[in-house]
Amino acid sequence: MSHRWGMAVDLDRCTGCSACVIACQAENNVPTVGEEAALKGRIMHWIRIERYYEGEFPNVRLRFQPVLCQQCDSAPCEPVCPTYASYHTSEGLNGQVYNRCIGTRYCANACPYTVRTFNFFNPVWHKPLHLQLNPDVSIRQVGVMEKCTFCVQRIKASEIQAEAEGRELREGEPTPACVQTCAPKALVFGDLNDPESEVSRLARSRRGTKLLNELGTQPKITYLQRDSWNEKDR
Amino acid sequence: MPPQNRWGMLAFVLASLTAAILCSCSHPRSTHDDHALSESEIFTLQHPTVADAVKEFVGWRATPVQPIAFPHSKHIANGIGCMTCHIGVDKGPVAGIPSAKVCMGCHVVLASDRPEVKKLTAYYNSGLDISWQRVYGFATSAHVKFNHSPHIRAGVDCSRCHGDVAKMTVVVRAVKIDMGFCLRCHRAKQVSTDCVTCHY
Amino acid sequence: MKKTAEQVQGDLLRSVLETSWRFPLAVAVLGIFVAAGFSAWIYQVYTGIGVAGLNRPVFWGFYITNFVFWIGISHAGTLISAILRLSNATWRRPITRCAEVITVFALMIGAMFPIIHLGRSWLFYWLAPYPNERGLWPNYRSPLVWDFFAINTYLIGSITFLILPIIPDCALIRDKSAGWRRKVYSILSLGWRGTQRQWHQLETAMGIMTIVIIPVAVSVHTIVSWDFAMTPVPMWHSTIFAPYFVAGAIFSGIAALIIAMVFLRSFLHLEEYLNLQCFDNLGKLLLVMSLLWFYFIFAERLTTWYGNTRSEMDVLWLTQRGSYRGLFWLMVCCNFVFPFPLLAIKKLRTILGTFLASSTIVIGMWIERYLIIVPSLSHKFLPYAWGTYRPTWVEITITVATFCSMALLYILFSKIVPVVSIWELKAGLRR
Amino acid sequence: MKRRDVLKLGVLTGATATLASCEKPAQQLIRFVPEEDFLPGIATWKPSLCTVCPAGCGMMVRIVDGEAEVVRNGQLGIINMGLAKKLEGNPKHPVNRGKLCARGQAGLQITYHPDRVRTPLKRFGQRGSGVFHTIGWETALSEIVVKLQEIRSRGRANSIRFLTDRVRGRRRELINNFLGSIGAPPALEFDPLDEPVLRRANLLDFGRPVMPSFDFARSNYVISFGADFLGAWNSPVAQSIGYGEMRRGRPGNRGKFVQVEQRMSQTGANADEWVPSSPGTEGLLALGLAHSIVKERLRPKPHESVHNPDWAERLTTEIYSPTEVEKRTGVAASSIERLAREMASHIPAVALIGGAALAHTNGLFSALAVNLLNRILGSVGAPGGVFFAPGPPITEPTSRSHNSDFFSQLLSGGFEDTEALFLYKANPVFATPPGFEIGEKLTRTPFTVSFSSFIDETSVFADLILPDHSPLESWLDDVPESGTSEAVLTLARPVMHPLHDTRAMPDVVLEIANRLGGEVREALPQKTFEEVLKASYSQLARTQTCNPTDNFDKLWEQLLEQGGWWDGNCQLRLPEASRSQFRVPEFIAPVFDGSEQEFPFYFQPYLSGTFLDGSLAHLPWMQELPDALSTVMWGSWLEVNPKTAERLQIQPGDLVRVRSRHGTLEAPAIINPGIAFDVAAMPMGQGHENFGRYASLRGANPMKILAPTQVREVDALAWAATRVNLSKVGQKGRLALFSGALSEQGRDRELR
Repeated sequence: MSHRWGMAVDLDRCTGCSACVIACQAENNVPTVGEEAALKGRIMHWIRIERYYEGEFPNVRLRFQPVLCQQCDSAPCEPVCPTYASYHTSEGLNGQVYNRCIGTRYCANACPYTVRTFNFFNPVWHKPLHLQLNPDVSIRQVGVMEKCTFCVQRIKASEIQAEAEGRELREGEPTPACVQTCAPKALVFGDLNDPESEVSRLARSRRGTKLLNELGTQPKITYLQRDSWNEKDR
Repeated sequence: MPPQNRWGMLAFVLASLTAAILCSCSHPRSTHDDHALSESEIFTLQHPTVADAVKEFVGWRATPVQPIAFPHSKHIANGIGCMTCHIGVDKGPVAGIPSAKVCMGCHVVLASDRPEVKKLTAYYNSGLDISWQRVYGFATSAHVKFNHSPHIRAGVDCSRCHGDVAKMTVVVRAVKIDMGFCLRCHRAKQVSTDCVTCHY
Repeated sequence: MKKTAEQVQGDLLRSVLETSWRFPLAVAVLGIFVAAGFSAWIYQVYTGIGVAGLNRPVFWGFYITNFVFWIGISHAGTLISAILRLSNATWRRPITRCAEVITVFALMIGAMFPIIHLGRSWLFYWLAPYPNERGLWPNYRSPLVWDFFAINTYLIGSITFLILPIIPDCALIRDKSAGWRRKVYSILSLGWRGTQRQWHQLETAMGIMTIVIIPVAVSVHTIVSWDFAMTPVPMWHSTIFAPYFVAGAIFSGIAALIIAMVFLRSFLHLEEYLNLQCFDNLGKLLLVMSLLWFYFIFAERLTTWYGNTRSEMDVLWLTQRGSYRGLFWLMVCCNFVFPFPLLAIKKLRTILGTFLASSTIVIGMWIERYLIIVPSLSHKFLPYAWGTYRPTWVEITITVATFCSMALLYILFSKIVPVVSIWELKAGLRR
Repeated sequence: MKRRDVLKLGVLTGATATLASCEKPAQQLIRFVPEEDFLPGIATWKPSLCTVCPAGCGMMVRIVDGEAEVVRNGQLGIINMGLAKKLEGNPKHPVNRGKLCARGQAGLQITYHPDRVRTPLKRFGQRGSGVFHTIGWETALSEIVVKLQEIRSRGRANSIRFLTDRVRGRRRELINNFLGSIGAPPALEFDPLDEPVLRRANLLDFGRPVMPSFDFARSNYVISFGADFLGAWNSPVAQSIGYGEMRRGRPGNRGKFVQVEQRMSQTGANADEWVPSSPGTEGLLALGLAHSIVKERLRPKPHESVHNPDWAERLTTEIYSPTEVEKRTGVAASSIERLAREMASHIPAVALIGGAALAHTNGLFSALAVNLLNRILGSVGAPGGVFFAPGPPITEPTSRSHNSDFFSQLLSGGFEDTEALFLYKANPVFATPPGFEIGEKLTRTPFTVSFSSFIDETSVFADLILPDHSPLESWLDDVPESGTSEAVLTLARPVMHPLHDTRAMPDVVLEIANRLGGEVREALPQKTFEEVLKASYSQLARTQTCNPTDNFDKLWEQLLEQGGWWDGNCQLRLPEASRSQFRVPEFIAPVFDGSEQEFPFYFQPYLSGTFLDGSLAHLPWMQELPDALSTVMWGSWLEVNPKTAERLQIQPGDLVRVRSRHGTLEAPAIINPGIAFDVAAMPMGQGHENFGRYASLRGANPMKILAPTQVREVDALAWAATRVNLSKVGQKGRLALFSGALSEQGRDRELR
């Protein structure tokens, strides 16, 4: 049966620890750009933890909100690409084909979540830092757009594994790097086509919302809103 | 210094300036705060020279010259299968290139008097490995991930992509492997031609 | 007193047949600027698009601004001259050609910018459909691909539109000159003999082109506007954009034409031909467009403000009273407040008056394009990801260079072909 | 000009490896025969353990073969070797159960850091000038041996000192055995991440100088006094796992979490209720809560649980009544009573304290007060409460000495007579106030040997640097102190071959012992650390408590396979909380350095979530990771309340001069709505003088303006007890912000 990969982000569990950011950076060969580029706003992280303050001292509240590619079903980034570099894969992901990308950056404009990052220069690693690069993920060149892929290399790897063992994929495989490392289990990944999977269950939660739902992009990521504590909870 | 301070620059000053930079741009630009780093100290995908960039653009690749004239034909004729030396090819993405250790497994006794084998022994005794040159493989700009094992499980014969190695002494690039080549087969066998199958 | 056909001929051919010291000087100076821009671009290709000020979230900046601006300018000629031809306005005769020239060159320059702006410029040809065994084609759903076709059609169209009426004049020069020049122009004149049949063919051809070119011209800037309107970006995603852009294009086009005419008449001594009447009429046209432009921006802003969607209001206020307010109000002054009296009051609608008005309008329209692109991108939906944009010397150099290249091309053209259509003027005299 | 020095230094350290490679591009380099067998391109996962913080998490390391430029017997060449590609948590490990924090994962870059010391170095020129030249291991070792023999011959062996950061398990045992055998005092420990005050309190209260563990997963109510337990405090991964369960693990039962602090930490940001109390009054607030619980009889027989008569009679006195407490803490009496009622009615409820709350002069009182609150809530050793991780069933490594000893030495001037000093990882020059003058002490030390892998502020003073293997290249073992209810021994073999010409510290110590001969060699007969580990782990097989086995080699392989030893059934019960009698200190208002008039702001440095105490500032991943709250990258900053900023006319990004009685520093300002009006906060970890290319001369170091104040009755630095004043410098600072807006309405525009 075909898969439809999705994710659930439980904002009540997320502590803003940023472990997912580094996990992603390590897994996907996301380069560090240095202070100069950081000042220009050119850092490359595929997932970011948005933080919003609410209220004034002493009644301050703060919200963390991990934002990564929402893998929309009706993605604004896809139709605008003149070369099909960003396109809809057979498993419903928003694919990004680096070698087909000519760098119009149109997709990044169209993306309302601003989750696409662009290689303004060729990435650089001071040797021997390059030895940490993951051989399963290509290193992107200058002028190429990139973004979260739901760790498609892991998806492919486990599909090949399953094919070799002549079986279907099990629940819990594959797991993107960010989900794998999330200590409070704020991130949950799985197959939305399987109604029994945990992610499908969470996607049906009463706390479930979509980011910028009003735009009708139909994201495959569900955000479970934070609850407030009340006496009754026992 | 913030860019707007440069706004005043007259265009022809810039012309000479840019020209100067062009000439001096011999090593890739570091996106990190600038340390004087020589090429050997940083890893980047930028082509060392413009010429290299052009070569890759038009898809021209030099024919490799091997340190030892390894005769595939002879070994295959002696009934040694590909996977004896190229281990891992049926289990993982890459076909291993055997180290001198593996070669010496046989050649410590076999044909140890042949000149090429003498070379091999010399390497091994000095604790060195043979730096074989790549014959196949993709340009980095192809951003493609090829995995051997599913193809072998699908019963694709090695020669389909690597030519009839049994007839080659020193292996040459017999098949031009480009995306068209891959797709013809994928279409014929009706397997996935989704971009993300290979490009990620 | 009215000039004879011979005198007219002499005046208009002078620029082609005689060369003053001003010509090489101008070419040299402009050439240097263009060279600077070109080397800046080479530097960008070599080092990476990062040498521009672009960043996340502002992925489009000066380059696309220039693209829209120049495509806009290109509406000066073809459209205007086509409309005037259709309406058989006699005063159009001296100005049609210099207008059409602007179109062709502005288009060429404008079409360069999407390529300059690419992260990997060397792969621009992937926009074009060509058969390949990978079975890959451009994505026809992408407005950028529509652009590719629209602009090319328009370019071919306007070149034909420009060339056709040039043929008789080339023939004329051929007959008037000797030596190498005669050879060259006998080729350029495509064997024009001035037979009745040829004149008839020319007239019909022009007739057809005049009609064909108008919808093409309109479509081009409509599609350019769709580059923005098709994406869900605050203040971009609006149905008003297509007519708004077309109007703006004609607006800036006429302004550019007036500026060009002023220079021509002074440098090439065409005072009698590009006379006050032309400027006065164009001035009236410009006035209409200025009012139209103001109407559009008012409509756009009012609708947004009334609709009061958060994301759009962020951008609205950012431009009107936020960090872009300076530019915004300058634009309003340049496009409306300042030119309006100059063009509305008969006394002020002199050559100088229209010239001043046009200059501010050209500046104002450039700013308008900048303000359409940058603020919206810097303030998209998620405030956490907001950013700013500041151009670098590379972008600025290239921008300056394109203005110079426009002038350069124009000068060179006026050296090869009389910028005022001689035979059409003669035809006018004959009446 | 300073930066140039650093560069020079960088070049020198990298000398052997890079200089050779400068001439010839990679493909022309010679190739070495691989040292290991592997299936090419196929990833394997090997267990290891994380050493970047005291939590002691277990890791799985992803190994894939690759081509590395390495130095083998003096030659530079290429070798095909297994390379660590990614660090993840060890799913079986009881502490972190497959999870790993950002810092732990970034630890990968320590191994591959371009500025790692790649070969032994000898000081060259001025001490502390940071100029070294490379020498061979042989010369280095013999030099040390000669020096040690000379010192011992003069009978001054007791003046040999060994300074480490937190090092546990067999490595500490080995070091101390070595020191013992040569007649030197046991190793001193300096670890800025440690909480000596809390240890002292737990020693008094429970008879164990140990960091506590928490069973959040089953608590209904958590109140934390300044402890950043979801960020960088104690065992963050274990605590985060528990927190997630506390929130959403039990359908229909969402626990409440209250945070008490003056500056909203990453942990505080997640609180349901955020209570700012005035600095140094956390203990008072805890007692206020205890008082109401006892007074209003909210818990059955609360007096039973109060073991200490001092407490018993004092609790009921009026000075701890909510109204009184309100006066000092600034927390409304009504909300104190409400909180007391809530937590008493939502048992299991647990209280914890850490961070700045303990770093005031009255820190010990606060710690004891929170312990008392826990007793009254009945959460000591109970499900959903606080408990102590059981020790492993093999001989505890010789009892740890903690920061305290180091500080007492510093304070008593005992450090002066040092003849030879060994440094392992500890970086006190960076992480202590200038008042301690450690730099000067090091310059005066006749002979200093450092095992550091990087040239940092402390090892720059060394005469010899003998670079240690990176953790991934070494044999390691560790005894997690908290975060687990099981007895745990983490054990790891090297997951990859060394890249550079380095040697593992324990092996070097053994080598030295061997060369010293005599009783030293007898004390440490083993040749390698692996043998040492095997020897002491052999006890496991014999331990009676948990399934003993006669086949140790089999067990050993299992341990290495699994990444250590732990056993759920083999829980060592927590000894019944000892009713130790000690004089409970009265509440005394915290003392701050500097007058309120001249220095109107409380200065609160805090452990950075990315750099910790600064020991991770050299990792590019960490430098570029936006701080969770300020979202700053590649720099440091000062946090002030919007109102305060308005009053001082400070715009975001303005450079601000921070002056205390002990120094000044400059940092760009960040507007933080979650900070008290009279508090100025700053992250630790930046402002390194020497720490590789990414960290050096970047940002400012708050420790450098702190007063060398001591916590009462504990030998520990009260690092939150300094007052400062703020003034505008009149220019913008460099501030790479990631966030574009403070609030979701986006009204407060930020710098970007």
